[in-house]
Order: sequence, then C-alpha cells, then structure tokens
Amino acid sequence: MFAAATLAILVTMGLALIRAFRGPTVYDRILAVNMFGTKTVLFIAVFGFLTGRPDFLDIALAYALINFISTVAVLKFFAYGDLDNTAATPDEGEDG
Amino acid sequence: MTMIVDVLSWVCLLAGGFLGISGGIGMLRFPDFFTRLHAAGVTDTLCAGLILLGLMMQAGWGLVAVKLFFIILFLSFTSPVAAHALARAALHGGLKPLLHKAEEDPSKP
Amino acid sequence: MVTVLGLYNYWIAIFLMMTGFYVVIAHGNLVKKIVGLNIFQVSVFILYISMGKVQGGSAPILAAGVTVYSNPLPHVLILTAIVVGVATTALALALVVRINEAYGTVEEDDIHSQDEPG
Amino acid sequence: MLLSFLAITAIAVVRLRDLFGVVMLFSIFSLLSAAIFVTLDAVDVAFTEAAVGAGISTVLMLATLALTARTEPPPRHGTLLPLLVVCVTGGALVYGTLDMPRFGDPQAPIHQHVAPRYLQDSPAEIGLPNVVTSVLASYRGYDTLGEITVIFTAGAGVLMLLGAGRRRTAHRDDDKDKRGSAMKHSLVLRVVAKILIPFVLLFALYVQFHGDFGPGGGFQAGVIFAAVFVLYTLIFGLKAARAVVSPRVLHVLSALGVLLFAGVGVAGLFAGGNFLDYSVLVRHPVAGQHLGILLIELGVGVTVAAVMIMFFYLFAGRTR
Repeated sequence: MFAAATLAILVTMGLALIRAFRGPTVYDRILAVNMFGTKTVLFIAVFGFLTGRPDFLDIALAYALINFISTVAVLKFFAYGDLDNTAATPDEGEDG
Repeated sequence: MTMIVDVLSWVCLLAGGFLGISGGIGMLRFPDFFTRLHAAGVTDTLCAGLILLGLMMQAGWGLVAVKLFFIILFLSFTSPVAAHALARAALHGGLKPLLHKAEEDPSKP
Repeated sequence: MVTVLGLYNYWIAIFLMMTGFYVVIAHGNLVKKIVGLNIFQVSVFILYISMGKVQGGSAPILAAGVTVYSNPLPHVLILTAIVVGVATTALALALVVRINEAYGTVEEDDIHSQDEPG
Repeated sequence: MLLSFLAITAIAVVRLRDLFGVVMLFSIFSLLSAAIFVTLDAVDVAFTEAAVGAGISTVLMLATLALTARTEPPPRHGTLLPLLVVCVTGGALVYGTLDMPRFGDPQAPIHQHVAPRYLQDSPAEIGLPNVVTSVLASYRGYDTLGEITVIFTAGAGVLMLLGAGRRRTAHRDDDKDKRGSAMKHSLVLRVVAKILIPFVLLFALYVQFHGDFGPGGGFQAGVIFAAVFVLYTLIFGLKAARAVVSPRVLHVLSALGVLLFAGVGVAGLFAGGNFLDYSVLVRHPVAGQHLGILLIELGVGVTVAAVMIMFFYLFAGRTR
C-alpha cells in the first residue's frame, strides 16, 4: 500500500516537473517548485514507512519549513529583481 | 479494530495518491496560471493531508505520529500562505501576459 | 541487463558530471557557470552516496532489529562537503557580484573584450 | 526513476536561458537529489541537502540574480567543440565504470575497510545511535574542524568582497513609494511568519541536540537556524533583522564556533589525551565522548548559522 502511494507521489512529481520545464511564466515555475517540494515531503514520509524505519520524519519536517521559506524568498526576490535591477532592495517589506 | 484502522489508512493513502495524480494532471492541463493554482492547491493540502493522515494511522500513537501531525500542521499553514503570496505576486507583479490571459479566461469570474 | 542496472547510478552521475562540465565550458554567463559547477558537485555527491549503499541495508543509525547498515563514511564526507560547497558557492557568487560592479556585465566574452584594450 | 528525473532536470537547466528559471530548476534539482539521498539511506546528507540546497543556495543565487542580469544572451561560440570534449570525457568515464562494483554490492571494496569498524565499535566507544554523528565529530574530527575552518574562511572572504565599499547608501524615495504600493507585504504572510518562526527555532534546536540519536546535528541545525533568519529578513526587512542580530555579533559568533571546536580539542590535549580526543574530558570515556560531541556540534552549528546569516545579510544589503 505504501508502494502504491509512493508511486502516485512519484507520478505527481513527474507531472510537476513537466510543468516546471514548460511553464510559460515564472510564476508557473514557482508554483511547480512549491508543489514539487510538498511532494518531496510526502515522498520522504511515505518512503520512511516503506522501508520500515519511520524515525526519519525530521527531514520531511525540515523540508516543509524550508520549502515555504524558499518560496517566499523566490517571490520576494523575483518581485524586486524584476522591478528595477539597480534599485532592487529586498528588504523593504515593512516600511514601504 | 486494527483491521478497521488499516483499511481506513489505506483508503486515506489511496485517496491521497489519487488526488495527487489528478492535481498533477490538472497542473499540466489547465490553461493559465491562476487555474493551475487551484490544481496545485488540491495536491498541497488535501492530498498531503490525507497521505499523512494515513501514515499517522499506520504509525499509531508515539513520536512518529506527533511528528506527522506537525508536518500536517506546517503544511496546512504554509502551503495556503505560499499560494496566497504567489497569487498576489502574480497579480501585483505587473505580469502583463498573465493578467491578460486571466481576463480572457472564461472560467475565471 | 544486470550490468546496466548495476551501473546505472554511475552512469547518471557521469551524465550529470558531464552536463555540469558542459555548462562550465560552453556558457559564458558566470552565474550559469556556477550553476554548472553545482551540478557537477551534486554528481560527485551522488556518486559517493550511491557507492555507500548496501543492498538491503538501512540508514546508519543504530536501532534494534536492524543488522545491515549502509556505509556511514561517505555520508560524513558528503554532509560536510555540501555545507562547504554552499560556502564556496557563496564566495563565487560574491565574486560575480563584484565583477558585475566592476565591468557591468557577467558575460565572460564582454569581460574579455573590455580587458583587451586596457 | 528519480535518477532519470535528475538527468532530465539537468538537461533542462542547460537549455533554459532565463536565469531565474534556471535557479528554480536548480532548486528542484536539489530537492530531487535530496530525495535520492533518502532512498540511498543517507538521511543525514538528505537533511543537509534539503536545508542547504532548497533554502540557502537558492536564496543566494536569487540575490545574485537581483544584482546582475536576469537573462543570458545566446551563446556566441559554436557549441560543438565543448560538446565533443564532454562526450569524449564522458565516454572514458563510462568505460571506467565497467570495472566498478555493482550498485548495492555488499562486497564492494568501500565496505571492507573502515566502515565495519565504525559500525561495530562505535556503540561501545561512543555510545551514540547515529553513526554518522560519531564519525563526523569524533573519529574524523580533524576533517570536520578543517571544514568548519573552510566555511569560516569563505565567510571572511565574502565579507571582504561584499562588506566593504558599499556603492550607494542613499536610496531613492520615489522608487520606494512605488514599491510600497505594489509590493507591500501582505498581512497574512506576516502573521503566519510570526507564528511559524518560534516553532522553527525550536525545531532547529531539536535538530541540533537530537543529532546524536537521529538524523541531524550542527550542520543541519545551523542551516535551519539561518533559514529562519532569512525568512525573518524577507518579511520584516533587513533593518529589523539587523536589530535582532547585528552583523558584528555574527562576526564574533562565526569565529567563536571555530574556537569552541578547536578549544575542545585543546582541552583534550590538556587532559592528557590527543587533540580532539574527548574520552579524557570526563572520567568516563563514553560520557566524555558525549560531552565532546555535544560541544563540537554546538561549535559547528554556531559557525554555520552565523556564516550563513552573514552571507544573506551581505547579499541582501549589497543593494542598498
């Protein structure tokens, strides 16, 4: 049963990957990366059960957090990088 | 009792896997970014939640279940927020082709 | 068939390594070169880690009831290599930023052409 | 299957000309390789790769892109010659693999020498379940010290390159206003970040001190710690983050970690053992090993976290 779930996750990862390659806009790619990250979390969690050592969920947990951080970072940098290359200040979220 | 839990967890895992694949296909087939966001939302929340719930049932009470619970919690926190930020950035980012497409898209109100 | 399956991991590692190598020598953009170097680096990581895998083994964290463990030594080497790798990548990126400030471009050819007259 | 994904991603990275997309794909690439590390039993490595590849290095690359050009012009040279070189080299390497031991073969030479000793003796000598941590911090402590020094040196190098000579400190107000209206960061993001950050910090500490028993340790915890600060900086601004941890503190901390590491080694010398020999620190050798590894991991964590945050500050602050 875990194998089936793993397979499903792998297929989804593949689909997300295709979207990331094709993605016409940057946002599509970000979305695909985000989704891919979530799928990686799931994959690691399920794989731990598949191999019978489910103690390694820390990794999945770390992924879930880091993935969020990197998505936010990507969005922020993208927004500023695109606005004006020379005046890009990635640190003005608060006092704008 | 264990039988019921087993069956339930299998159902959860399979449903999660199915939702994952369907979300992936939607991700591939939908016409523009904002509709794709919906597909990705399905896989990020419900699919992940179901699969992790299924795993939790398999794990039984213990540290593993607590960790899984935390993963669910974090995912259910972060992925909608990420999706929100993404949609917002796409709207605000002055992405002309995208906004244009979104206006043309009949499925979007 | 057994040969192909048994060597598949090496071939992928070599393929990745060559991809990274190709990016480094064929592309002029310095950022892309760094990405290429990183791909190269990951290929080495994968080579090491896949060599450390033992069939039927488990992660080298001792637990009751597990007898076969994968080799922990490559893990240690690669673990530190990854962090060192990101540190060196940061150094390289810092250099790129400074080059961009000095020359106004990150294309290798443009930098060369700017250097030639002076 | 995952390996094939990896190869395809690599090709896509090569072909894509939009550098932003390249960085995105590179992030996927490192997520994939981390997943592969999990399947190959290297949980510690996967942990590190996850935190580093998906978090820090993506962010740093993006920061560089924000400072330089975003797209790459088409290549001006012919691509044939490099391709040829690559094919020849690759062919030679493939030929070389034909003699390599098969994947997962327990008889491979790599599994014959030191590894069995580590696996068999480390429970008695060090008493930690996580062999990777034992090897990292105790058996191969010298290596780790060297690597920490490399990281510290890289931090110093980046500091020299980017820290001094800031180009323009005055920033344009009209620009700021424009940005403020367009990208004022949403309330949702801020609230969630506020809720999330304490938990992540707690998690980083857990990783730091649980590394003896499960996957984790100083390297991973340091990177996660740094990632928290990256998140904080992204959402609340560089100024706020600098108020929390000032760059000066970071400089001191990054050196302090290395010193702590080396200091533990020297303490071993004074206690009558060898450099980095923890068994002599406390009367009971195993307890001494525990203490030594804990301290060393702490040193590693502090240095890695400080250097990573410093990288981020420097790259982010460069534009001001």
